[in-house]
Amino acid sequence: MSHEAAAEGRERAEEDVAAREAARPVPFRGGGFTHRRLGPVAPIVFLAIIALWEVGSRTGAISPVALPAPSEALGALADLVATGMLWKHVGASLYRLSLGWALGSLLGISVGLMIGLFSLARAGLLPLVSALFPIPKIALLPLFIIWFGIGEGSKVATILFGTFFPTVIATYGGVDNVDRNLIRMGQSFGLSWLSIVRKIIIPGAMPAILSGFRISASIAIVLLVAAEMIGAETGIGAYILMAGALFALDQLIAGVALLSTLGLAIAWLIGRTERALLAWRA
Amino acid sequence: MSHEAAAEGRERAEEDVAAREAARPVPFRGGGFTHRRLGPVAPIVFLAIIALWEVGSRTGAISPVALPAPSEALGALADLVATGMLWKHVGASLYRLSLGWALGSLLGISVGLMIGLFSLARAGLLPLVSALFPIPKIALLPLFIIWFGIGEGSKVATILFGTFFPTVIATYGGVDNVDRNLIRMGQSFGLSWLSIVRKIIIPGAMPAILSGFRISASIAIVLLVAAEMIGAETGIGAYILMAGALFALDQLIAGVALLSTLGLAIAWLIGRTERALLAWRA
Amino acid sequence: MQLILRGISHRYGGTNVLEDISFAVGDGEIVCIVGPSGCGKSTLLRIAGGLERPDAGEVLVAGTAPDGSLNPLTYIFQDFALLPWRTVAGNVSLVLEDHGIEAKKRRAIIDDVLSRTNLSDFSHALPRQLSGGMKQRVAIARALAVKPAIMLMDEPLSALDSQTRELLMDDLVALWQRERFSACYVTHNLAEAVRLGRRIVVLSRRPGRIREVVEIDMPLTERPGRLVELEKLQRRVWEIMREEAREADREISDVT
Amino acid sequence: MQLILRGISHRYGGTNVLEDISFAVGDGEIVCIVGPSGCGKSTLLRIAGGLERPDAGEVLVAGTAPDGSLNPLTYIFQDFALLPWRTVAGNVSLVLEDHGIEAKKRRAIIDDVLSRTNLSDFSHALPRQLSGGMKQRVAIARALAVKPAIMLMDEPLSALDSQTRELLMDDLVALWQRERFSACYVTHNLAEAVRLGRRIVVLSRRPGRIREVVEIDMPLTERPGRLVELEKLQRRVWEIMREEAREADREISDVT
Amino acid sequence: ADKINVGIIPSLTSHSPSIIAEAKGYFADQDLEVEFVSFQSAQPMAVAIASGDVDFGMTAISGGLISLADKGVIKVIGGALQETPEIEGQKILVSKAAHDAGVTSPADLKGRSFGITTTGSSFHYMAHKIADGEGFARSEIHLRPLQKVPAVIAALKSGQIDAWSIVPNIAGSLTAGGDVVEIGKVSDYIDDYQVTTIFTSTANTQEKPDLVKRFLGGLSKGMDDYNAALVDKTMGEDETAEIVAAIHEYIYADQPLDKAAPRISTGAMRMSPNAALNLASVEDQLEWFKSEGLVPEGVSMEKLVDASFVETY
Ligand SMILES: Nc1ncnc2c1ncn2[C@@H]1O[C@H](COP(=O)(O)OP(=O)(O)OP(=O)(O)O)[C@@H](O)[C@H]1O
Ligand SMILES: Nc1ncnc2c1ncn2[C@@H]1O[C@H](COP(=O)(O)OP(=O)(O)OP(=O)(O)O)[C@@H](O)[C@H]1O
Ligand SMILES: [Mg+2]
Ligand SMILES: [Mg+2]
Repeated sequence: MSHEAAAEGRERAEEDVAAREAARPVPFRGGGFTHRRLGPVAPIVFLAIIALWEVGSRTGAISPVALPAPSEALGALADLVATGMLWKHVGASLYRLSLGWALGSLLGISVGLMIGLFSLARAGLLPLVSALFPIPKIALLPLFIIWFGIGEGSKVATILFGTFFPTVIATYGGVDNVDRNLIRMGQSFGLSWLSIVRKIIIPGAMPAILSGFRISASIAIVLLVAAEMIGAETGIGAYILMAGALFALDQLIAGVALLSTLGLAIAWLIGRTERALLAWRA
Repeated sequence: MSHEAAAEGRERAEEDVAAREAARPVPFRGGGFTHRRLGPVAPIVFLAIIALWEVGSRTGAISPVALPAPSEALGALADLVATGMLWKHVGASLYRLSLGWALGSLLGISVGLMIGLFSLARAGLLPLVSALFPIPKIALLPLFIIWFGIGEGSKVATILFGTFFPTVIATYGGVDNVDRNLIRMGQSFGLSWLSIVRKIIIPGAMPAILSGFRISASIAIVLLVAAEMIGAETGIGAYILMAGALFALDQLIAGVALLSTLGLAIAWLIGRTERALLAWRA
Repeated sequence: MQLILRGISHRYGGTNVLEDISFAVGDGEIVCIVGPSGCGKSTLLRIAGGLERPDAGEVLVAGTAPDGSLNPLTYIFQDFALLPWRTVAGNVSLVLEDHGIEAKKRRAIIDDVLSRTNLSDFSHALPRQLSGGMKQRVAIARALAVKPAIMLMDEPLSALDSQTRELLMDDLVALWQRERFSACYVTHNLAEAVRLGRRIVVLSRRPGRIREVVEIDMPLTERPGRLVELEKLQRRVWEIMREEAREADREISDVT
Repeated sequence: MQLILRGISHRYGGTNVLEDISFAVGDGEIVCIVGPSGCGKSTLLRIAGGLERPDAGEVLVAGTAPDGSLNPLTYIFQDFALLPWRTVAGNVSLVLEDHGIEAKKRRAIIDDVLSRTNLSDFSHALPRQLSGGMKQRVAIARALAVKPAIMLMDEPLSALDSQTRELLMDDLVALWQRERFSACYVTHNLAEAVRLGRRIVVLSRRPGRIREVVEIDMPLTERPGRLVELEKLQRRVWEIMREEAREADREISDVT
Repeated sequence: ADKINVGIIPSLTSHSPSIIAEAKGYFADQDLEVEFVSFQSAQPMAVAIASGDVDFGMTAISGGLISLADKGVIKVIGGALQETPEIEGQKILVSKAAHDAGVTSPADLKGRSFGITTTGSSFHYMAHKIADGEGFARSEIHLRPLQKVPAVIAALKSGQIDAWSIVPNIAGSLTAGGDVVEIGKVSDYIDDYQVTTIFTSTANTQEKPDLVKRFLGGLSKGMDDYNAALVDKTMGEDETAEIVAAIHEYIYADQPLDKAAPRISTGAMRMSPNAALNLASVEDQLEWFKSEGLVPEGVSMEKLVDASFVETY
């Protein structure tokens, strides 16, 4: 039955076409605005940039005073590996980073949620955040020493402060953007306040929070250098500072490359998390 | 007619109540999760903190080596006003700030849109952003001097780089979060690609972009200090650096207070913009 | 349980939306609300459900909810209000999780309401993968899951084909037969209204006032067999609304 | 203009949604599509509008759009798809802005379509301030504004009360009389289908196949006067869908 | 043994003596257990000493140091780097571009830009001393604060500042590159310049004078070794290499020894024997700070220096 109908339909369609002027396909308008995963574009881009740079350095187009060749930086990196210092530096930095970032994010999300949820917190805390965020941590280094000492405390605190504020802002921005209809729905079903926050507001703010994580993680890495200005013997930041102090550009670039790699690794992790947690988006 | 009906309805309602057990009001469940504008909470909070701090300093609970009393900082500020240096410092910093931030934001939004819109840009540029964002600007100061000189160039460039990356991330995060249905609608009406971007994607990403502005503006202020490390004689950052070098804590705190005020002013401006541009949200 | 509305008035900014609405939904009664688009039906229902505070008047409930009712006053939203990040089963589960039901029992409830709404195959689908009608069915399944004592339904069947609508309406009637919940049913389908309503409250154009209340004293079970009588009632409601529209038109032409 | 669908098949992930659908919408013809919830009607319409690429088959248009048609193939979305940051007037304006119409003329068009959909009072309201039915009317107004040659309507009247629906349907018929656009009209209201359709395509349950095509050779203008005949047709369509449901039920009980 | 923390800056060879003293067991002889703490610059080191996190440090006399002394939390207790006529001292350098433009002697620095790290740093002091010596107004030498030594180097090499003054080992590697030219010596403008000093917290000087004495005792031996090995070069080759290797544990540690060794050993400046302190030079510096308004008027030598531990002159 349904087959007959289909056949009938098709016949009519053919007729129509034959009878009148030539038919043309409906143009496809729905494309774009989605993301295909392309092949290894990123590695190609990186390799191309590095190759260009190397060529520039070799031919003298890039002065060695302005920028050492990547191969030299690679040499410095090789030295690091050979002396076994790489793991010491990376290990020390990772420890400070993960501790500072985790604490800063945790506190930041909490305060951000409070600002997003309570009018009083918003009125009282938001201006405080706006006033404290722009305070440069480097300028306060002397005070940090007095407040937190010269041990791991001041290093973790530097990173903590650096990640705390952007996380607060990203989180409350995300909370503000949660669909109010969904919250009303939760209330109508008598969900507890905590359930609404946990099951509706936090997932709804998650895209913004994760986007904030990308920013705060990068800031945390940037602040490694500031953090390791004080009494650090190991750590990528200390290594970079040392290299800078000696104007050893190859080491400087090697250290910066380490930070970049760290940044890439964290971005990749956040990307994975996004794909896992935000799979519900188109 | 309708009045009669209403009266009838009311009678029935009364009857019902009288006949059966006592009625109780339906509990209101729709409250919360919106923002009332409270009175002057923020000024009170600020004044309370400053008062506490002053008392702490006076009584010696806070050592003058750890933190000078706010009144001392106020004295330093008064000195600045009296010598007329305040406007020189603020003016120089504001110029660098506005130029660097405006350029960084503009570039950041453009690149963020590209990453949000084109798969190729996402594959090629996003890893680059993730790799370059965590590079600490302070570590590269010597190179910045060689690349951009010690004039205004390197200062503006420092702020530009600092604001560029967070803006990119906030923007593309916002683009990713735009409702795909709305885009399909635009396409179905044959809107040009540019119209869809301008009228659907950018307004849809606006909450995220503005939230990103809050972050990038604060970062720009933080970077003032880094920017003015290089050969600056005026500017709030230079003033703070000088105070730090001389361990003149009153001046240091006065300078930091100036940055905070700047941060508050910018946050207030962004808040106004948000209220104007995002009035469509509940 | 009974729901009593007394002298409800409400305004949004400058526009008067509801004016002095009073009626009661008796124990186990279904009251249908009909009225032109934008007259304030959804607003009235939100007020009745305690989701919005009326400018004047009060909403009361009387009686006790039957055993096992997790959320006595339950809402079915016109725009579905599904969490886009939860699957169909997860969206139903959401409203059960706060009640300390053990996981196995919860799963059983979910399976039951999903099969009743013909969604069993889609329990793991996300809202964006559903058709409009399927979303509406999820919203209904979610409401059924909490065994409400009073249901507030805002056009719960509007996105469904007649076939599915018929099925779900039968399901609703059967459920009502068993559980005798009370309901406030907003609809723009007069056939539905006369099929389900013990009373039909006809609202006027904005500002919504009660234009008339039509009583239908016929047991629900008998209604499928007495279609002719219902048809007459339906036509009567239709006439009232038509008259209202004519009056309104007159008003408009008076003004312009 | 004519719209021709040839052998359309489509699947989402593992589920077959559409299978070998072919039919044509002639010049100035209204073809209604009915079928159970989730059978693929919206998907089919999206494919017809070029918003989604079918896995197999092709969609063609023939003929030329009449003068002044800004967007020959125009869509009315089931979920309205209004921009929340634009007012009602702004949402309509959106689809006109790309066509270089001078501001005064644009305003005139907007005023016209808003008054036709009874929204003039709300031209400055934001979507969140509108009732469900009003949102749907904005979506209709927006579609009317571009003077489409072929309309693809996905349950355009589902959220409206019968009163308003009647009005807008009359408006649609009048418009059709004047402009003779072609239309593909998805609905779950069989009365609407027999009232508007030159042909009614009945789809089967998922995977959607054409179950039957019912032809109605009666001019639209005559239909309000020949309700009894229409009623018979409506019952016939209803029977087809019922049969389909019964078959499906049999299948299910075979499996379980 | 008493545990003490000693601050060092791992990019400055002038911190070598304490490292030598530790490596050779001179501190152990004094019953001290030393822990080194790295800093990137002198300022945070001074703060850490004020806060009690670190016990001893070495640095040039800077505005920050005086300011902390004024608050009564730290004291200068001895001298370290000392300019002496027979040993190469700090050099005045100009960029190639400036040299080509005619800046060939310090007298030509009038109207030129001069790199300094921060306001109130030793570079600032030297620049003004040159101006004073050449008889032009201090304001006619344009100071460019660049925060860090490498930043100044970068600016000088790329010709963005005209002049700078720096210790001989850095000056040597700069002039070797050809981008920078030496035009004079700082010692021509400052007599017996006490370049760096040893300092500790006031609490230590008052509560543990014995500890301070023992530290200075150990350190003096390290300084003697440093002078013998690297300044006077009177020590045997093997022993010198041993000392260089010990220094390399902390200084230039991130470079291989063969690269670091020449940088450690060339251009070393004399350590003041027995950590003797040149009070005259210190006073001159303090007066200069006051005259520039960089430190409060009320700071006195008594507040800055505790002269009870070492010889002074
Ligand atoms: N993006 C998607 N991903 C996966 N499955 C989808 C997607 N969109 C639709 N579907 C599935 O395709 C089928 C048909 O959906 P469609 O929206 O076309 O149905 P419909 O006939 O319009 O139903 P209704 O009358 O309820 O609106 C449904 O089973 C749905 O689950
Ligand atoms: N948040 C709001 N702010 C301002 N006006 C609102 C708001 N919500 C609703 N309104 C207005 O209140 C009136 C009634 O809206 P409501 O949604 O109750 O209508 P309704 O009877 O449910 O209509 P429909 O049948 O179309 O769903 C409308 O005119 C609408 O514009
Ligand atoms: Mg409504
Ligand atoms: Mg559909």
